Amino acid sequence: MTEHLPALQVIIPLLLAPVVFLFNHARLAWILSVLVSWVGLLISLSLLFAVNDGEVIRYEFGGWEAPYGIAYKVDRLNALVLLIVSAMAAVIFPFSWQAIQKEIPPSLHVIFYTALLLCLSGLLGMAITGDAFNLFVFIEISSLSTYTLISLGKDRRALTAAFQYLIMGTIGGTFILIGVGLLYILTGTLNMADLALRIGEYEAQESRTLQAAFAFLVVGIGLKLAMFPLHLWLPGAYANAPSVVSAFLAATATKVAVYALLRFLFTVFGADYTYDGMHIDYLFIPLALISILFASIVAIFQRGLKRMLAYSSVAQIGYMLLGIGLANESGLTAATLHLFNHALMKGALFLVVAMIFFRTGGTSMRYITGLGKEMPWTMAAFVVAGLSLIGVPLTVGFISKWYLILASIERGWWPITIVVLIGSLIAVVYIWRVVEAAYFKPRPENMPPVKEAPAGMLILTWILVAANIYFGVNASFTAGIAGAVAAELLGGGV
Amino acid sequence: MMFGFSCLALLVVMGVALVRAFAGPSVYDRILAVNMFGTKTVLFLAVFGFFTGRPDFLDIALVYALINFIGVIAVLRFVESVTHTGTGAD
Amino acid sequence: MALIVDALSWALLIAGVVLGITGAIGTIRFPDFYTRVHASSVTDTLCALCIIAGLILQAGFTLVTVKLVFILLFLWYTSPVATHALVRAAHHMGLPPYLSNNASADAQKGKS
Amino acid sequence: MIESLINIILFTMLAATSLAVVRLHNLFAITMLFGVYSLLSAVIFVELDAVDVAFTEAAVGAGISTMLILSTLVITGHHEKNPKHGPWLPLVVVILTGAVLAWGTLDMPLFGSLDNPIHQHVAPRYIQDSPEEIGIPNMVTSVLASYRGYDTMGEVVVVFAALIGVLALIGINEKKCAKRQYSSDERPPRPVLQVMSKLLIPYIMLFALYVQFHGDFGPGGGFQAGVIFAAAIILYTLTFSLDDAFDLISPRVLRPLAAIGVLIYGGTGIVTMLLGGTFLNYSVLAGDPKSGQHYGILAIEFGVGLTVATVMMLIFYAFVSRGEKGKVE
Amino acid sequence: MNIDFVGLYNYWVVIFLMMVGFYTVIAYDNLVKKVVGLNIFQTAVFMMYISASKVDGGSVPIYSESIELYSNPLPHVLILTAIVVGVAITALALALIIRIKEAYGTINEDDIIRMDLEEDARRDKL
Repeated sequence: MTEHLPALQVIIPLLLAPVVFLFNHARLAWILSVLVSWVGLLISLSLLFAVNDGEVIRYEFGGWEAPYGIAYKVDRLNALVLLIVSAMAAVIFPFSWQAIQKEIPPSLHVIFYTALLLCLSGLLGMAITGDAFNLFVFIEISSLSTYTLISLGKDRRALTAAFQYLIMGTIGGTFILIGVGLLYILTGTLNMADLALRIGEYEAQESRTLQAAFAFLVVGIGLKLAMFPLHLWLPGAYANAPSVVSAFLAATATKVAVYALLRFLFTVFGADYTYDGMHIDYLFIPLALISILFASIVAIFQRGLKRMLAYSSVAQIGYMLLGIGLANESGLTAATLHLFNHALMKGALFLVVAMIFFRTGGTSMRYITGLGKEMPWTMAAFVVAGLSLIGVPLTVGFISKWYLILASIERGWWPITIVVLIGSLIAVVYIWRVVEAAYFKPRPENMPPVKEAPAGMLILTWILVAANIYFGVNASFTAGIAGAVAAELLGGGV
Repeated sequence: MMFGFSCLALLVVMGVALVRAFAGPSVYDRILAVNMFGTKTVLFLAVFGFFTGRPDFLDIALVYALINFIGVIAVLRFVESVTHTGTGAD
Repeated sequence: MALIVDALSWALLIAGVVLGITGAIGTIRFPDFYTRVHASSVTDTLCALCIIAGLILQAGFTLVTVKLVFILLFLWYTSPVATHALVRAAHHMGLPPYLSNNASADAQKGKS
Repeated sequence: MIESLINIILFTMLAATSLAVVRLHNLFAITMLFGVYSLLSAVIFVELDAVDVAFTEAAVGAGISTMLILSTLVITGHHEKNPKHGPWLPLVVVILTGAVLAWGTLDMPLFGSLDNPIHQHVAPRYIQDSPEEIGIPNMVTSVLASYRGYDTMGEVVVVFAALIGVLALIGINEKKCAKRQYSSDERPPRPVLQVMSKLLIPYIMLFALYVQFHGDFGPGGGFQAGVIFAAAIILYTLTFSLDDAFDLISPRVLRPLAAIGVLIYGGTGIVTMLLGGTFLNYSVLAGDPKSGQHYGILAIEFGVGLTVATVMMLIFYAFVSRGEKGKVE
Repeated sequence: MNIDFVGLYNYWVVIFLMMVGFYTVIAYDNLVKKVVGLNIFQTAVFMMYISASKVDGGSVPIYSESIELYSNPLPHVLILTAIVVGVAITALALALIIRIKEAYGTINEDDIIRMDLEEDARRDKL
């Protein structure tokens, strides 16, 4: 059965979704989802260990060899992203049961889990596939279920946020379709490895069609990953979705989109064309710097905790783009590493938000005031994860920023270092606002008393918080993989 | 050759129907034009199959006829129900 | 023989197309909805008959002929019903017919 | 020559229709013209040899999408306000996008030439070998169901995901009306329509079955058959009433069937896995790979047809019941 | 008239349709009209794929003994999938619009944004 692992990784959640829908029993749906997420984690771990020495696992669907059929190809980058998604699912799915009790009407619980499983399989499918059109199909599976999940939010704004995301996401998806179509028209193939081989000739003659394809793919994926001027859907979507959904999406969805970008830029087009032919660095670095500064400043002025974290996500995506834009091995290492690290910290922070919502019924500053005494463990988790977001040493946030600073010095553009530091300082400001409210202000009198969050939820959140520290202290495993991935991407290895 | 010219002539009819559909003025005029457009499309497809020399795909023309019919009925039903609820047509 | 069949089917096709164009001109030129219905629907049936008969002559006795007959039957079955439902709805909703020059002016004012 | 002329006329009509859609303000008229737009693009697909695509576009774009937009308009009203803000920013964005595309087409391989890479790589294998390897004449079905069967499974899951979304958002109100609508006073009965649709519907269903099983030899297949089958029920709902349709096929029956369709598709893949092939490798289903392919395609097409038919019906039910009966309680 | 002109004409109309659809999506406030625009946009992309699949003198890719040259079947398969994705998105978008209408009483984007801002202002006063 081991040779089927790549297929099973996606197919198990994909087929469990209709099963859950068929049984139509909420508790059972939750139990099955949790089991599937743990099985998924095991599969992705074994895949990662199998490819860690640079080997590549292939899987051909329908038994048709690669350019004729659809093939999966797992290398280190795939395996890392698969691990991020399935690890987050393995933590958030168990967490979800209690969290949705207060946010989603009971009649929709089964549908919630069906959509969640579809979303998970869509993201996994995006992360593993080696076929450009198959990527589009899985983007749409994950997007459709994401729109559904966001619209389940309590406030009516969840509906408009979902609609806005639907429009922008569909435009993004269609742009990707145009890009893939142009590539296909040029080369006659859809398999990414085959594309990479056959594209070289057009790169040499500076084909304008290829340039257009490149532009459409970058903008299309940029919409999906909330690249700075295209990020407008993200704050509304994250702020109004049910808390668990925000946590899951913030930790996984944009990461997978960044992965898709890396895959197209480096595997399909190749590092030489991306940097020397299309000068993507001159686009990404300014955008990244603006988004780091702008989104961080906007985050300070947000009333709600979720909205603040959403804007911080836009800024964090800026760090990843900056890593890609710096065009050297340390930069790409930083970007890849930050995929993993950002998932850890944002996952933890949004889970804390979910617990606050579970106990207090709101997440704006009013509800947080004075919570430090009432929910000590919850707020402690927030502080630690917040420190990681800022980039304090001994947390994962520090590791990614360290590589980013190394990269900008290597490139010789040291002023970028200052922007990164300023970004961290602004992060201190918005995290401090929450800490100040929670610890240094008394609980308002008109607020009902609250209890500490349930132990189960706390334990799961603290697993993520602990991971923030563990991988911050002992970064050799993650940095090792990220470094190898970066070398592979720059080397043009397929 | 004669199939080609029949195709072109039917295209002209379709175009004229399209003009009526753009112009209106009442919603019923549009429905009429759309219906006419649909039936002429069915005929066009039938002739076009012979024009290209592969007339075995007339199933498509049948589907068009079906969809066109259901479409007209649906539009009428919904015009009716909207007018009944007092929002008023066109 | 083949020549006669060809000529006949050509004649039928031309007749069908001419009827179609007549109907099209009617839908453009006629003054109000009910007269336009007349123009488009009356020619519809015969136009379809001529064209499909012309095609059947070309196809001979094959599966294609069966399908063509089905298409014709379907069109004949649905087209009048659709027209009927359309006119009925229009009449029911109070779309005024074109009566005389003065009345039509009023009717046009009332609608559009 | 005539072919080029037909091509140009059709494309021009399409462009004109799209402009009319944008410029009109009555949403009913827009929806009807959108139906025309879909029908026209389907004609263009036929003209460009894509009969399967034309089949689908006609059934889905002109049929289902238009129907859904109409039933939305019943709830939301159909007059559009004039936009207040200036059109300049959107115009700039759009022109920029168009310019990039136009730039891209300048180096595009020319239309229709057999020397294009698109016709030289990968596709020749499908054209030359698929009648041998899969054993069915319709190459589109071969590629759809076997070579790229995994994509098609994704497509079925997308349909299923849409159902999940619609059920989560608006649900299906199964409450019966006290009085059947067509018998009430202010809504006159529709005798002509009802009699003719009663006669017609069995034949439409028969046609759906034909499309389902003839998909190996001609245009068609599970997806198109599913939509046509759903169209029969939609016709019934339109000429009779929603309650009658619920009596005919209840949403309670349809809901599990939608999931079962997906599972049939996935289950076929699992079976091939257990028999020692990779996922969806139908060749292992029988001793002879060719008949194995045949069984596999039959099974998955059935799954596709089942899911699509039930999902389309359920989505239609959801929209119409929301309009006629209000919120789910 | 040569075939090159026809080929470019196809692509130009496709680009035009894309621009029309895209413009409708981003410039109009009515949500239903946005969805219609989205469909126009997507259909234009389908047209691009199918135009590319056509071979001059080729025929429908259904095997027949008398025919040598076929058009490319692969884009047809891709677009079948894309059409299905399109209708799925349309259905979901329309369901969202119905809910928005029920929650806000309007489907005009401007009005919705205004109502949200007013609500924010009210909450600030609290």
